[in-house]
Amino acid sequence: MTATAAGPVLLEGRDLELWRGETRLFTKVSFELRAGELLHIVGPNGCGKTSLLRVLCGLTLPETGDVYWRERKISRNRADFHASLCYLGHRESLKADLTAEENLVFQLGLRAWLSKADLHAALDKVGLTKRRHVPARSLSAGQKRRVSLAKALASGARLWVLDEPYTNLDVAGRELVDQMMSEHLARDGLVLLVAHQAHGVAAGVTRRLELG
Amino acid sequence: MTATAAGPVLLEGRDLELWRGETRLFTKVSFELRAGELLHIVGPNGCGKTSLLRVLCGLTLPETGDVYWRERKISRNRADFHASLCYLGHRESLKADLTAEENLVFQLGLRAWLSKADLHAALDKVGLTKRRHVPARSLSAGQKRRVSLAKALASGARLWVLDEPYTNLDVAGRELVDQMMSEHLARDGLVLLVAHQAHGVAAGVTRRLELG
Amino acid sequence: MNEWPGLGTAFWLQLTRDLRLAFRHIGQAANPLMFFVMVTTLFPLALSPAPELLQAIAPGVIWVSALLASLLAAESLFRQDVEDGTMEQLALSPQPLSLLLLAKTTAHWLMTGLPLVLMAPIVGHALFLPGDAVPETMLALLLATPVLSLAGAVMAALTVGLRRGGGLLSLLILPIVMPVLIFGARATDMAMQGLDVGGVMYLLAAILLLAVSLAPAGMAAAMRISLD
Amino acid sequence: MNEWPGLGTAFWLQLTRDLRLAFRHIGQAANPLMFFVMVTTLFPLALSPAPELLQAIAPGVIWVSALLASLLAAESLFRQDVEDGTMEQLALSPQPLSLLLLAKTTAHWLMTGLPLVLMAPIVGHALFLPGDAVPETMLALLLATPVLSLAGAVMAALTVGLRRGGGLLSLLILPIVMPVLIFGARATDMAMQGLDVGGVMYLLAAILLLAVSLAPAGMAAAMRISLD
Amino acid sequence: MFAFIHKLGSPPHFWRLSGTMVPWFSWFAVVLIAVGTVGGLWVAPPDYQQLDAFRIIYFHVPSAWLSQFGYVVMAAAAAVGLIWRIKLAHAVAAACAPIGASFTVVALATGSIWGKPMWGTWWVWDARLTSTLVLLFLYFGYMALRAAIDDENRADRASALLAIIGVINIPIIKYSVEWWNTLHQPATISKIGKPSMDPEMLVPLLVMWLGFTFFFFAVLMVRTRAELIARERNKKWLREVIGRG
Ligand code: HEM
Ligand SMILES: Nc1ncnc2c1ncn2[C@@H]1O[C@H](COP(=O)(O)OP(=O)(O)OP(=O)(O)O)[C@@H](O)[C@H]1O
Ligand SMILES: Nc1ncnc2c1ncn2[C@@H]1O[C@H](COP(=O)(O)OP(=O)(O)OP(=O)(O)O)[C@@H](O)[C@H]1O
Ligand SMILES: [Mg+2]
Ligand SMILES: [Mg+2]
Repeated sequence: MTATAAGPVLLEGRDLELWRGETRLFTKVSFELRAGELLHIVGPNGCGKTSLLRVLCGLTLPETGDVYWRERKISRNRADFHASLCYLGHRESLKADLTAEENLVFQLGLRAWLSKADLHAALDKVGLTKRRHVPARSLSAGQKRRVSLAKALASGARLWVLDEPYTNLDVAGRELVDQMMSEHLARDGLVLLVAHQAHGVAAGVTRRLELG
Repeated sequence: MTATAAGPVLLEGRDLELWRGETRLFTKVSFELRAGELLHIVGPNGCGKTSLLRVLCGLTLPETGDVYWRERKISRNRADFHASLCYLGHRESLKADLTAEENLVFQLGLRAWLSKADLHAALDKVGLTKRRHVPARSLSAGQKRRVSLAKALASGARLWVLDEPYTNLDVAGRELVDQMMSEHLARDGLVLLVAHQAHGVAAGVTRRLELG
Repeated sequence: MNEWPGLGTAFWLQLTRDLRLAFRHIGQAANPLMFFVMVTTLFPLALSPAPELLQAIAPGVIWVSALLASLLAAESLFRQDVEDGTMEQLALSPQPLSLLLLAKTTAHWLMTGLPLVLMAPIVGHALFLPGDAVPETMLALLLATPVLSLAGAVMAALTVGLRRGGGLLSLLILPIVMPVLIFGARATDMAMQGLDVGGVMYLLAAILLLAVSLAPAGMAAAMRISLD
Repeated sequence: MNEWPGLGTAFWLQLTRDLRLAFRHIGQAANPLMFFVMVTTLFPLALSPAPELLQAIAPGVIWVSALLASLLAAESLFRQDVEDGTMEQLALSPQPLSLLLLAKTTAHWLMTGLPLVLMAPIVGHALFLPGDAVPETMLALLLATPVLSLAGAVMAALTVGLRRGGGLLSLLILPIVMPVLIFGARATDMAMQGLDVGGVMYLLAAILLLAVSLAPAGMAAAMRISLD
Repeated sequence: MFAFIHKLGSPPHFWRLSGTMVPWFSWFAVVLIAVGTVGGLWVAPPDYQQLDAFRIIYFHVPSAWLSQFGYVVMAAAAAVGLIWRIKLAHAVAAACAPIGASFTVVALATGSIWGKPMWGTWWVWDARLTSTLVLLFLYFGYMALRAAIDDENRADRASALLAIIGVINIPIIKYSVEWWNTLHQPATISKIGKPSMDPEMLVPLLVMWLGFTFFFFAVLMVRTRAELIARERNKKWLREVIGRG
C-alpha cells in the first residue's frame, strides 16, 4: 500500500542499521510518517521489530542512520520528542505494588498536566473503573494491558508506539484497540504498530513495513 | 460441543469455587477430561481463567471443591501429578541470564530423564536451533515463547496446561501451536487451553468451558 | 515554553512514588536499620565488653556499618524498576533522567541514610561514645551518607542489567567511597579527643557537593547504557 | 517407582544452575573473595592502623563480615525466581520444594560463606590475628556460616511471601543468628588466648544440625503460601 | 583534529602502525631493562643502611609508577572512546586494564618482599601501600564489570564510564589515605622513600623506569592487536591482513 501525502513529515527514519551481537538485524530502513498515518511493522519472530521501535524511541543507538522528529534529530531534541511520545512495550511497565490509578497518576504526571476527570474517563473507556484501586499485582494479564491502553489514551501524546497491543486482550479488548487507533488517527495522531495479526483500522492512511 | 467419551477420566474438577478479595471469581466449576481431549476455557478479561488454571495445577487452594488426577486428589498425590504436568503461564519462567538450552536442561532435568537428542529435536521444531546459545535476556518475545513451547514438547508430560500460548507468536508460530496440540492429543495427551482466539485443532475431542 | 510539568513537580512525583512503594514493603525499608543495630550490638558481644576497647573502636564500627548498610540497599535501588519496565518509561519521559534518578536516590537516602543519622546517638551510647562526640558524628553522618547513597546509585545504574550475585556491586562501590569513610571516622575520632572538626566537615561537605553535582549525570549516562 | 529423577539429581541441578547464574564467567568466582578483602581493608581505614587495636577487634571484624555477607544476599535469594516465574515451575516439579530451596541455599553458602572460611587466614593476617587462632576460627566459621545462610533463606522466603509482615518476621530470625555470632566470636577470642574451644564448637555444630533439619521445611511452607 | 583522531582510530591504520612499532618498543625495553638490571644489581653501591636489600627498588619503583600511569592511560582511552565513539580506543582501554593490574600486583609483591626485612612483616597499613591496594581494587572492579557484560558495545561504554569515575577519585583516595596516615603515625613504620639518592643509584633506576615504560607500551600494543582480532574477526580488512601473513 502506498500512502497519499498529507501535511509535513513528522517522524522520519533514515537509513537505520542495527547490529546485535554478531548479526545484523536490519539495514537501510527508511520511512516517513505524517499526521494521521499508521505504520504497521510486520515480520517473523525475532526479525527486529521491537528493536526497531526502541531505536525509533531513542532507547537504543543505531549503528548508522538517524531518527528525526519534526525534522530535528531526536538525540538533539529529546525532551520535546518524548513529550509527544507514548510507548507501550511487550512488558506492561506497571509497579506491582501500586494500584492501576496510582501507576497512571505517576507515569502521566511526569509528562502532562493531568486532570482527574481525564484519567477517570480513560480508565472508564478501557473498563477498569471498578478495578482501579486494586494493586497491579492482582490484576489479570488482560487488565494490565488495559491499564497501558488507558495510559496511551490519557497521555495526550501525538505519537503512539504500540508493540503487540492486542496481547492478552479478549475480543472486546481487541476491538477497543482498533477503535482507539482509528480515533487517534482521526485526531491527526501518528501510530507505529507492531502486530502479527491484521489490524482493523479503516480510517486514516495505513502503511506497511516488512522487516526480515 | 459435547464430547464422545473415551477411556477413563484422567483429570477432574469438582465443584470448584474461588474468591479473590471481595469477589467470587467462579463457583460450581466442574469438568472431566479424558485421554486425547482438549478443554478450551474462554471468557472475558479478568473472569478468572488464569486463576482456574492455577487451582487445577495445585498452585492455589480453592475455597471449596477438589481436583482429581487419575481419581486421586492432587493434594495427596502431588509428585505424581506434577510429573505428568507441564504448565505454561502468562510469564515465560525463563532465567534471563541462562541460554535457552540451559533453561530447558534445568527445568526439564527436574522432571524427566532427558536425552540431548530429544532436547535438540524440540528446539529444532520450534525453530530455535540457531539461537539456543543466546541468553534468554536477548531473545525476542516470540522466541521466548517458543522456548516455552519447546519445554512442553520435550517434557513428555501427559497434561499440558497452556495459558494463552499464542501470545507474541507470528503466523507460523501460531500454526505450530495448533499442530503441537493436535499431535499431543493424537498421542492420548490432555490439553487445558486458555485462549481468546479460536484454536485450529481438528483432531481429538475439544470441549469448551465458558467462565464469567 | 514546555507544555510538560516542571522539574520540581517531576522530582516530587518520583520521590513520593518511591517512598510510597517503600512503605508498602515496610519490612524491606526496615532492613538496613536492623542491620545497623545488629552490627553495633554484635561488637560488644563479640569482643570483650570493656568500655575502653569499645570506645576505641566506636568510630570505626559506626562508620563501617553505615557504609555497609547503604551498600546493602544499593543493590535493589534500580533493579526492580529496570526489570518491570518502569525505567524505560522514565527514560522516555520528557523529564531529564538524571533528575528522576536523583529523586530515586533521595528517596533511598531518606530510607537508609537518614535513619542511620537518627540512630547514631543510641548506637554511640551502646559503644560508650562520649556524649560530646555525638553531635559531630551526627553532622558528619548527615554529610557523608548522601555521598554513600549517590556513589551506590551510580554503580547500581552501571550494573543493573547484569546478573546478580558475586558481589560485583560492592567491588565497584567500596574503593570509590573509601575517602568518605576515612574522613567520617576521623571526624568522630577527633571529636572524641575534643579536637576541632571544622576542617574535616568542610572536606566532607566539599565531597558531598562534588558528588551531588556529578553523580546525577553519571547515573543517567550509566542507566542509558544499561537500557540500551 | 518414580519415573522422575532422584533427589540427588534434582539437588545437583538446582545447585549448579544457581552457581552458573552467579558465575557466568569463571573470573566472577573471585568477586566474593574480593569483597572480604575489601571489608577487611575498611576497618584499618576507619580505625587506626595500630596493630594492637586491630588485633583486638579482629574477631569482631571477621564475624561481622560473615553476618553481613550472608544477609546481604539473602534478601534477594528467592525474589528474582518468584518474580520471573521460575519459582512457580519449581513448585510444579515433582521434586520436593524443600530440597530445591535447600539447594539454592547451599549455592548461596558456597558463594558467601565458603569464601569467608577460605579467606580467614589472609584476613586474620592483615588484622594481626595470632596464627594459632586461625584454624579454630576457620572451623568455627565452617560451622556457623551455613546457619547464617539458612536463617537468611528462611527470612527471604518469609519476606517474599508475606509482603506486609515480612519485616516483623525477620526480627524473629535475630534470636537464631545472635547466638551463632556470639559463640563464633567467642571461639576466635578463646583461641587467641589459647583456651580450649571444644565446647563452643559442639554448640555450633548442634545449632547447625538443628538449622539443617528444620529450615528446609520452613522455607518450603513459607514459599507455598507466598505463591498462592 | 577530529579527522586526525578518526584516522588514528581506524583499526587497519592502527594495525599497520603497531605492527611496525612493536618490535622497536620490545627491543628498547629489553636493552634498557638489561642495562638497568646490571647497573642496579652490580654497579650501584649497596645502601649504607639496608645493604643489598634495597636493590629490589629497581623493580619496585618502576612497577609502582606504571601501575598508576596505566590507570591514567586506560581512563584516557576510555574517555576518548566514550566521547568520540571510537571503538579502537575502547579496545585499548580493555587491553590496558590487565597490564596495569599486573604492574600493581608486582608493586605490591615487591613492596611486601622489601617490607619483610624492613618492617619485620609483610604488610602494614601505610598510606602508600593502602592506596596502591585500592588502586588494585579499582582495576579489578573495571575488569569484573567488563566480564559481567556480554554485549561488547555495552561493556565498552559501561566500563569506560567506570574508568572515568575512578580517575576522578584516585587523587581523592590518595589524598585521604595520606591524611589518614599522617594523623596516626603508626609507630612501627619507618618512612619509605629518601629524596636524596646518589647518582650511581639513581641512573640505573631511571633507565629501568624507561625500560619498563617501553615494555608497557609494547605489551599494550600486542594486547590491543589481540583485542582487535577478537572484535573485528568478521571484518574484511582483518581477513586480508591475516590472510597475507
Ligand atoms: C606492599 C608494599 C608497598 C607498596 C604497595 C608500595 C607502593 C609504592 C608506590 C605506589 C610507589 C610510587 C610512588 C610514586 O610514584 O610517587 C612507591 C615508591 C617507592 N617505594 Fe614503595 N611500596 C611498598 C613497600 C615499600 C618498601 C618496604 C620500601 C622500602 C623501605 C619502599 C620504598 C619505596 C621507594 C624508595 C620508592 C620510590 C621513592 C619515591 O617515589 O618516593 N616501598 N612504592
Ligand atoms: N546480544 C544479542 N546477541 C545475539 N542476538 C541478539 C542479541 N540481542 C538480541 N538479539 C537477537 O535480536 C533479535 C531481536 O529481536 P526483537 O526483539 O527486535 O524481535 P521482534 O521482531 O520484536 O520479535 P518478536 O516478534 O518475537 O517480538 C532476536 O532475534 C534476538 O535473538
Ligand atoms: N487480591 C485481589 N483482590 C481483588 N481482586 C483480585 C485479587 N486478585 C485477583 N483479583 C481479580 O481476580 C481476577 C483474576 O483474574 P485472572 O488472572 O484469573 O483472569 P483471566 O481470566 O486470566 O484474565 P485475562 O484474560 O486478562 O488473563 C481479576 O479480575 C483480578 O482483578
Ligand atoms: Mg517484539
Ligand atoms: Mg489470564
